[in-house]
Amino acid sequence: METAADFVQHSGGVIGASWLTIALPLLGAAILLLGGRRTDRWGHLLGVAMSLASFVVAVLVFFELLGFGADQRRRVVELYDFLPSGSLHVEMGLLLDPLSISFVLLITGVGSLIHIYSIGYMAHDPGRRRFFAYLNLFVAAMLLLVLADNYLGLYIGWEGVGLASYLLIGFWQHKPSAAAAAKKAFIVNRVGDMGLALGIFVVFTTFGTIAFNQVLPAAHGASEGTLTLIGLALLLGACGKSAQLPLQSWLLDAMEGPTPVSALIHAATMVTAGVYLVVRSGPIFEAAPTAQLVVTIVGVATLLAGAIIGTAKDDIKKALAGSTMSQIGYMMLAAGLGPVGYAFAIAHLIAHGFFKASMFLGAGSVMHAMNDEVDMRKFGGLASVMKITWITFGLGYLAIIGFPLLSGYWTKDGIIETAMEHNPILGWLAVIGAGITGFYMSRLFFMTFHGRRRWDADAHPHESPAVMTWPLIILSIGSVFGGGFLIVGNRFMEFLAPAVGRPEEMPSFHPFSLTGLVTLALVAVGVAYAWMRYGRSEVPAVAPRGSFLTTFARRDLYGDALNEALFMRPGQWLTRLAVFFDNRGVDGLVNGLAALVGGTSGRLRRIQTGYVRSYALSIFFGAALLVGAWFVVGNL
Amino acid sequence: MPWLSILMGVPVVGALAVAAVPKGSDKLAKQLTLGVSLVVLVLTLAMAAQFDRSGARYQFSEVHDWIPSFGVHYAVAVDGIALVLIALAVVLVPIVVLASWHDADRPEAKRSVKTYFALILVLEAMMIGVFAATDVFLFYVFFEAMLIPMYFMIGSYGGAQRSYAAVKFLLYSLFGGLLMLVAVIALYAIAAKGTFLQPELLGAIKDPTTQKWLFLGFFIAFAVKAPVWPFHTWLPDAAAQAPAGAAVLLVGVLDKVGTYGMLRFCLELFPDAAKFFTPLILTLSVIGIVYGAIVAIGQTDMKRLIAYTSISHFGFITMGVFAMSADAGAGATLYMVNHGFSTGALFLLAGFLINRRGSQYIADYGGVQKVAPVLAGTFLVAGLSSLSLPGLSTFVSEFLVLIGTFENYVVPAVIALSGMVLAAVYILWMYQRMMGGPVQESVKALPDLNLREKFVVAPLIALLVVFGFFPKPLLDVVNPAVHQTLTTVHAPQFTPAIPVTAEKKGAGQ
Amino acid sequence: MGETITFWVLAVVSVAAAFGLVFSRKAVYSALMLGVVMLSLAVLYAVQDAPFLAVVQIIVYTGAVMMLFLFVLMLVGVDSSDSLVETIKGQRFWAIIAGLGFAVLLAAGIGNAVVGEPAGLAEAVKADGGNVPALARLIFTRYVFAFEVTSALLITAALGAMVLAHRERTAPKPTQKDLARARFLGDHPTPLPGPGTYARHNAIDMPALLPDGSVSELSVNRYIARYDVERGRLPENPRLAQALRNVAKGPATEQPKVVRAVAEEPEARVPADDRPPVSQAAGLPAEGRTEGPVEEEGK
Amino acid sequence: MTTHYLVLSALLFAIGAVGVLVRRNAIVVFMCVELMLNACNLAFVTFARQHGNLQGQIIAFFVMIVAAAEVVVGLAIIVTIFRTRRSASVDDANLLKY
Repeated sequence: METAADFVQHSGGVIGASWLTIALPLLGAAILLLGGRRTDRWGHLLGVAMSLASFVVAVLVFFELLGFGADQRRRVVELYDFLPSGSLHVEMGLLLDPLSISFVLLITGVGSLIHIYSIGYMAHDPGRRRFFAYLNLFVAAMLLLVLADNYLGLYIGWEGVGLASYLLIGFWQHKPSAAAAAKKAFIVNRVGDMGLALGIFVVFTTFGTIAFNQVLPAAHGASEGTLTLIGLALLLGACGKSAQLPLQSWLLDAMEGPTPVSALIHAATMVTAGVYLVVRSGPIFEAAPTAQLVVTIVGVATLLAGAIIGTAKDDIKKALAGSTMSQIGYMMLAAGLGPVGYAFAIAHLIAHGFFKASMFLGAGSVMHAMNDEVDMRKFGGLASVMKITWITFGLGYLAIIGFPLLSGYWTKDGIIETAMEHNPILGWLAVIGAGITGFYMSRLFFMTFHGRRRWDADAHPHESPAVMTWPLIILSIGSVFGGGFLIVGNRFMEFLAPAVGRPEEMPSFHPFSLTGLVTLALVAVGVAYAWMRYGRSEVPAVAPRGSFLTTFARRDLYGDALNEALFMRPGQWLTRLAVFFDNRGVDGLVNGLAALVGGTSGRLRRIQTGYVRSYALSIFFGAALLVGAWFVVGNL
Repeated sequence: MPWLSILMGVPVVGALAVAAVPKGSDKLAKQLTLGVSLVVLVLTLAMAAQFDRSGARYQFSEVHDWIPSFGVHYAVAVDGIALVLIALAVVLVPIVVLASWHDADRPEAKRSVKTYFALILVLEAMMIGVFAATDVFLFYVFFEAMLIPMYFMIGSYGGAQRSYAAVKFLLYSLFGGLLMLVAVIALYAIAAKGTFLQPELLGAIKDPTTQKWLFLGFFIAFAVKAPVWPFHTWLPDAAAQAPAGAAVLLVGVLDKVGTYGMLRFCLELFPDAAKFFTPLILTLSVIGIVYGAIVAIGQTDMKRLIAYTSISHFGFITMGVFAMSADAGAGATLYMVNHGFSTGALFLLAGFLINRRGSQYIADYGGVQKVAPVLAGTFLVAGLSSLSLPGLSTFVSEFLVLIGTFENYVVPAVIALSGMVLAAVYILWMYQRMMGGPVQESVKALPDLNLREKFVVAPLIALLVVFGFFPKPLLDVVNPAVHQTLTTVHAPQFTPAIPVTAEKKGAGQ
Repeated sequence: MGETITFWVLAVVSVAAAFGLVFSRKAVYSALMLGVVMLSLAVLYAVQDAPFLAVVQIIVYTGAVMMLFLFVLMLVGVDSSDSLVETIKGQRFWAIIAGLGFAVLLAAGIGNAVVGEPAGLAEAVKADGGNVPALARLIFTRYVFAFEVTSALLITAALGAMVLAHRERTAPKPTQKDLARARFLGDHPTPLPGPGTYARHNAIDMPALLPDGSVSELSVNRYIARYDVERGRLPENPRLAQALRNVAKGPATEQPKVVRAVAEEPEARVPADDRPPVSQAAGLPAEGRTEGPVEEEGK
Repeated sequence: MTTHYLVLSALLFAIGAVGVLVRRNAIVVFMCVELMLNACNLAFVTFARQHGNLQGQIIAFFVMIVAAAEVVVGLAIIVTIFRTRRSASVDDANLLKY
């Protein structure tokens, strides 16, 4: 078992300067936000430069880390004394280990590509500078999330990315739908954050510290009940950020943001933070099997729910969002399986980062070409006019459905097989999910790029500029080879082991296992069915009403309706009641008291008749009483 | 050097000077006020720089007899808690002065401009005095005297319903103040020490029943001031009717006297009673947190909304004060300061909006972000600080309060956590309605912040951000004082269930 | 013995007079009753070794103060008698109860107190050789400050009385020209007709006959007419008697407008809003009195 | 004997007080007040003799002076009121109410 001694204090070298990865994009964001319109002309370039610089630092750190022996790869960089309070003493520091550096590379790498892509995508938007500022802010917050060496730092990054996500979803504030979606995303995330905060509280009261390198080695010492509580609380946080059931509803609305945002935040990086949290807190979950079980259940439920939603959406971005939910469900499932699944979870996460970013950017490219149209029923036959987009999107598509030897094949099948060994029910559900994935991704692909052209009259699709296509190409290379590179020969597992623990036996990959074959067959069936319905035959321009199931999927499994019925309506009612109670009840009581006093004195003042003789009478009576009293008292 | 007397004297002299400015030269009065308040700020910083964090608890102490026959002293001194609160007050005053530059001189109002600014300075002196007083009687005098300038600031410079609000504010406060006066006198009489000096009265009341009654006398006064649910209904009225600057001082500083008093007097003078009443007060706090937030969601008037958010935040502060743990105590003190900055910024920005548009109703705005991005952006930052976004200083304090409460009282802390979500709802919904969406016709010509207003908001936001990432300077000052307080109360030391070996991080090297 | 007789006589007289003071309908009677009480008390002072006070009582009280009362009574009008009907509910009942209670309590208390024989003032005044010098010594030595203060009080009172009784002139004093103009603008440029010449009883209470043979009601003073009506001393001629009755009944009949315009109270010209609101209601009967005749003229 | 004087004084005082309460004519009310003052003076004089001390007479003397001043001012007020209201009833001067 790991101990605190495994963590190495580090100060010098590139690792010592790893804080630059966070500071540079933060600086960029600050300059762009405070600089105002003066920075409009070169703002986007600064944003890209900061992101790239961060990436360069990350790569250098990565190589320096590789230079150490496997056991020496957990480096803690102390930054400063953050929160010295009575019993809570938080020192802010960065934890660099294989797990965090994987994330850092993904975030800065994919992030930089998306920055570059955005130069083209946002070229004509008056708020481009602001957009890059927010993107830089996001990168900084996300890096803090994965690099922090304690739960509080993680929490700061966690809410920081939430803020960036809020700002970017609502980037086009003038659209009421965007403003509402941004608010919804933030609030739903806050529900999750509440769980995360609660988890941190329990961690602190249990261990007296919230630093990873002190809590995690000691985790096994706590009672299982406490650990389960921590696990479930952290899971609630993870569900919020990663759009897992039951906090999934914000992700689909979040597609109101500009497409690069959907690619970076709502596909490749931020939404995977939940997986990072579960993997990072591995020792806690490993000692709490109940919490682990719940994680896997949530994962499977979400992967199916996301897939089902994906089948019915005509909005290309929402369909992709459904698939994101689903893929993160796979990662959650893997993360809930313990050390044996962690590597697959992270590998799938990285692979997904590539191919989903590639597809989202591809979708953005399509929208760019089609006057920001998102309805796939108005696409079709784009393959011929947008060759690069078609090919890169196609590669991403093949990767996600698990086409043999592409990224998704390695990572997803790894998850399915591990789950199958762990719990056949979960495994088979995951297989079914893979089959549905095959169907809905094919549907999306065929509806967009193949079949008859169903464009609007004024649509003149064209290939996007190079600044947009190059990132697509690079990302698609990643989506083709990334998975294989990581999984073949257990390369990634060995790399991650020092950070997340080594499973008892390294999983060996069987290319032609029964599960794999069944999965492939199911995917093939899904693809074929999609080809029949959407590739070969006519796609109606207006969505048919469809069965109950279709409606069910189209309405996001009634998630919004449920939220509305369970929380929003009663909430509104409660609010009105509380306002009424405050005005009439509490304040009414006070004002009533005042009115009572006022009324009483209003009556009492009638005694003041204005007749001097009445007053004289009362004076005289008083005098007589006094005399009487004097006698009584005097005689006593 | 009698630092504290100088700190109080400068604004008083300044107020007299401002009042003596000839009629018609309002600008001179304003500049003079700003100058005086900046001098006070500089003096305070100079004093704070000499504060010895590891020294005696009370520093810069001055004790003079005032009414010797009753043992009343002019006694002032500061510990860490008082110091940061005085700093809060003197930082806010120049900002408020700058923000209220044109608030008092609307021509139709026909009110004396210089009087308004003189009142601000008088109030500043009293705010310093109330935090610095170590004599219970002197504290009471400042506590009540503070009402007078604020009464006039609301009553003659406020909105349409100003006299209702001012009278309500005054009556509520007087009600609490009188109970406190009774308790102060009873404390003097029962303790029979012949002095009102707070340090000498510590532990003077032994009898538990007496402690409870006296505690209640003090607590209700502070609860009205703070305000704790259900004594809160004066605040929305007062804050909504007061001019924005006065509202900042009212909610930002004056109300802190309530929570400060709980920490300094209720807890230290009556430790046993405080422990006895803790469950009740925590319940009230939690109700305040949730209730204030829910009612805030339902408001249509932004100043009232901000006032209700403050009720929610004060719930956190009282919870922190009575959670009896070092973290929660430090958090509560920090919360008082940060809330001053955060709500101050919100109120001032709301004031700017109201000055521009002439309405405080949320429904009268829409799409402001498009026409006045800087205004909207700063409003968002202030709002985010109100919902305790990490990276802004309010988060640090809220986190400390919650985690500190969680150490001793799990259930209240968990319920209070829901305040986080509700805070997001009320702030972001307000932001969405006012700043998002299509631009409303009436705000199309809304000007963005001018230079003066940027100077008003910038320091507040800078403070929020700096202390959000680097709260250590404040915490270092506050921690010893909180520790002392808890020692007086005999609060138990927190011990984790499974203490991790106290090795430093990375001990393996 | 002599003192006892004096006391009992004067006690009965003064209590009876006091009751008379309270219960007589006419204020003048009350004033006279008060004079009786004061005189009795003056005698009682004298009996009790206070000759100086007795004299002061007679000179200051009975002489000056009582005269002042009577003077004011004359000013206000002696001819009306007060109604003794109580208007405030329960006032009289409770007043009597309280008075009785007070008297009984006080008397009982004093009656129960054990008092020895009076010490007498002979000792006290012996050194100065008499009551007056002894009082003088005290007043001008020990109580000189109080005495001086009373002088200030008296001056203030005198000033106050003057200020209060002073009538502010709100309009410029009418000049000869104004008077003449007012007179010739009015109904009666000429002097009012004198009383009748065929006097049998009293010349000034006989209405005059105008050259056309009609009776002039303007020729008789109202107070005199009323006096005649009340005493039944009306002339036998029914026309003249009717005229006198009219004069007595109608207030200030036919005072020519010219004359009234000059002689009318200045407050009649005070703008209405300067007066307290309710005084308008209180002033209503007075206005009715002055306006009445104008209406009659119209008829 | 002293007791008799005091009882007489008390009686006169009570009668005066009742008069103040039941009469409406301001001048009569004033007279009743004077009666009460005189009753007090009688008591002072009686006590002066009882104790053999001139100070009782002194105060009675001052009471007379003050009473004279009071009458002067009071009557002036009555005259003023009468002039504007044509009434000397204390009940008519009842504006200062509620």
